[in-house]
Amino acid sequence: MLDKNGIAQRIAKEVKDGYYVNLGIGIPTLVANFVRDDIQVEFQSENGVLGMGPFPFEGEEDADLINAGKQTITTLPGASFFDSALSFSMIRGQHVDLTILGAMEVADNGDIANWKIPGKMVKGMGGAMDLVASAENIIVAMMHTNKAGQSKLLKQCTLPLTGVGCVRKVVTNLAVLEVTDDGFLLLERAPGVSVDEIRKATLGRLVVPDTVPEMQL
Amino acid sequence: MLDKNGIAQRIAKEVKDGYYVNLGIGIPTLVANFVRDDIQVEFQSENGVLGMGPFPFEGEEDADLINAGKQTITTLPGASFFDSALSFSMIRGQHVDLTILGAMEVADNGDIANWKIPGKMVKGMGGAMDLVASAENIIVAMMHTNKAGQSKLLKQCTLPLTGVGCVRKVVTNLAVLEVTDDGFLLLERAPGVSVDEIRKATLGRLVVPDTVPEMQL
Amino acid sequence: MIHKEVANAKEALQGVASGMTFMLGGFGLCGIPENAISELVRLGVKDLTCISNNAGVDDFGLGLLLQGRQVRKMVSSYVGENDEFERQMLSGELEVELTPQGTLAEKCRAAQAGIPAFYTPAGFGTEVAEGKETREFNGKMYVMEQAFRADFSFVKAWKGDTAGNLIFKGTARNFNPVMCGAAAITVAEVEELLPAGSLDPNQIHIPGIFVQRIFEGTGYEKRIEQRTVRKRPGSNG
Amino acid sequence: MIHKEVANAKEALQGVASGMTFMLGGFGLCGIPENAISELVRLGVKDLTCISNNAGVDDFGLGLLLQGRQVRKMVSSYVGENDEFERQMLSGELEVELTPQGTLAEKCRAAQAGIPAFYTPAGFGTEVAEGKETREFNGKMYVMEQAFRADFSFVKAWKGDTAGNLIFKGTARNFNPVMCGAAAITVAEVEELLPAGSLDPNQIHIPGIFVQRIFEGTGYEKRIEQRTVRKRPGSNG
Repeated sequence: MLDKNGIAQRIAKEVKDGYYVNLGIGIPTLVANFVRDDIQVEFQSENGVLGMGPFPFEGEEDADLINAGKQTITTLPGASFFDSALSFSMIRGQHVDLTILGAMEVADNGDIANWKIPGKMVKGMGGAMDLVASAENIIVAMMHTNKAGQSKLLKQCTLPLTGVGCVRKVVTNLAVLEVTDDGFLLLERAPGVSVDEIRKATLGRLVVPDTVPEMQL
Repeated sequence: MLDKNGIAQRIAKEVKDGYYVNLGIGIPTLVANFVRDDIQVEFQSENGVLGMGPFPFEGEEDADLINAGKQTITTLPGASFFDSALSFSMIRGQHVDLTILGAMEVADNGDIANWKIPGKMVKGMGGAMDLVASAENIIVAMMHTNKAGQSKLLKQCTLPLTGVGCVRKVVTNLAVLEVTDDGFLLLERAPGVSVDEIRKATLGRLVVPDTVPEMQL
Repeated sequence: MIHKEVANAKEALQGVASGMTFMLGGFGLCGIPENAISELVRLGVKDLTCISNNAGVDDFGLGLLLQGRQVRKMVSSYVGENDEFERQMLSGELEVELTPQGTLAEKCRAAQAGIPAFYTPAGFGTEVAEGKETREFNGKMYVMEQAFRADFSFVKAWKGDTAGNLIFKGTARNFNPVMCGAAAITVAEVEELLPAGSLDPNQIHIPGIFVQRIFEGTGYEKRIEQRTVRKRPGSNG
Repeated sequence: MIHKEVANAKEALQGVASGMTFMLGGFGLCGIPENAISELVRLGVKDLTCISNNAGVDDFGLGLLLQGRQVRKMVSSYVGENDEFERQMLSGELEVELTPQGTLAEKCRAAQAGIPAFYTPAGFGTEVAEGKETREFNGKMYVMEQAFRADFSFVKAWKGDTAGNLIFKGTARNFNPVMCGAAAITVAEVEELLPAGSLDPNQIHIPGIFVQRIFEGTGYEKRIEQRTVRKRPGSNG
């Protein structure tokens, strides 16, 4: 079974040479730490920066330089700043190659819910609805089950949707799954996790091939 | 009766302090020469410059600095350059206060035709359709009649339209006219021109007040 | 050159009244019009509709207007980090219209550009699309969204000139440029106001035609919400 | 940093084929992609659809493609100053779709921005609106226009870096920025190509994400169409 860093590490393998990548808050942010340094990748943050670098050294924080999580950041050579309209031109216009974000629920048809729990305080969708509606390549990073132990991979989302039929891949603490017409196709098991455990933790349709390799991290 | 410079001079009086102005090709271009220098005005050219100045001194022409008529220009302090989308944001978004352009025909309901003569080579509308459809304050600068002596102020345009119901004022070699619900309201006569001459040269509905003052240039 | 300079926030906010709709630039606390917000607090105008990506924190940014119960409605994409906001929203005092961030930006840009409506894929199939027209283009579904209409835009830039031209810095740019010219009156506050002609015409982010009033702000706090740092290599700890 | 530099126009135009749709930046002869046009002439690709505000003059710019009868259709706002163009158009060899200039720019920008369609007042009540949907918003009539789709965009910038970031100069900016990222592949040629990190991130007009290939052009002619000057005060004549 993976921890959050393990999920991030596995997802980092999906980041290919030449990709522009948008990372959501939470586990997705950790992905940047695991991307191979022999490939060329640029990170976009929807508040208006391309070419994000690591956090600044202490004392070098700049209030005018943050990411979408409102964290202070730095930029790398080749970076650029732009306004919110051009930022979402990048996203809506499918110029960003890969979007990695968290979710509360994913349905086996690719629907995603990650912004609202009825009855609880709703903070808003931020850029998530634009991201999921636009990106051609969306990977969800999340725990396979919620804190109550209930599956987050469902036949149908129970929470208000963020986007419909848009998720392509899900990487959880238990498995890597691809969204297909027949439901979640089980591609890989986390180290030490059995197909049966995954089956039990998945409420949506699950397609299990004859052999399901263990993840290589 | 006015010549082209006279028309430009009369129109220059319509340019008020604080106006952003877009000048079309031909007579409108001449207007810049007559604007009072004690008021603040900026000229916009739709190819992407605000704050146009006079033509450059010989030898100082810059191929990267032209107006919409493809003429070499200069800029004044406070000028800015921008792309074609932002340029038409200024126009379509009604940030330009006054548009002055030429016409082949104007109808007494404010319709304008100035881009196409069927059977002749059609060069295109350029930015004229955006300008007339968007501007709240459009003044047409033209001769009252065409080369064949026929009125260009009509009940209805005979040529393909550039815009509908958009012209507010017309300044010709003979008169200043305002477009009203009742047709062309005769505001001023050119020096030495009688109401009768204007009546004869106008095919559209003409409203003649009791007194029609002579233009003050 | 058309002169846009006014003396201060007080002069810049002439005409502001209760019941109006405002756009306010900024993302989180980054690039917010601090001086305009302070003046709105001082004026005590009420019943406001505020279009702003976020709603500030309890004791800074738009949170200051919320504390004085000056806001009737917020149009935002994300409104966390604010207890007073949550209290007013849950009690029904405050109306909240949540809009996807890209749609929010584009609705401002549409107002600036004289585009009354456009289609976006964001929110299709979700409650954001409820009551809105949807439509297929090239096999994909889209939602029709309309341009915002507002009385004032309050934006913050880094440098400006007396002709109203603006240059932004870093990610403090965010929503500020798209709100310029998107309301009837745009008020820009800048950290440094220069004479017209001081800025390179190639490098102006927003031409002065989109700005009605400009002033040099004072006392910028520029608060950081999430101070994240790394250790210097070789440093202690 | 994602490396976008290619050696020259030949390499930059890999994949270009007859029957394709291209966007070409420039207004008149100002800011046109001279190197890309020369390479298109050399390649001899035919049956092209060219989206470009103008069509060059007889012996320069897009006029060179027209001379070789490489163009099947032009989408432009203004096509004067070109005898060969006129001949081909009147003889029916060349199809011409005239589009208002602001609509042309916005249709490019819509493609760049993933907006499939938008409404504009331009052309309402004229033949430009024929066959198009029209609609009222807030008491005014608008025409629905759709985003362009193109295979390649060819743009020209002043400075660029190896990450594909672009800076334009003067009015040579025009349509170039809005065509970046508006086609499947965007090819940028620049007068000066610099290492990534050389340009101020605040001052980049088009981020490299919108550009797939970039190269330093050669032999720019930058022809002036209408050389208009004034006499120096005190000079002879």
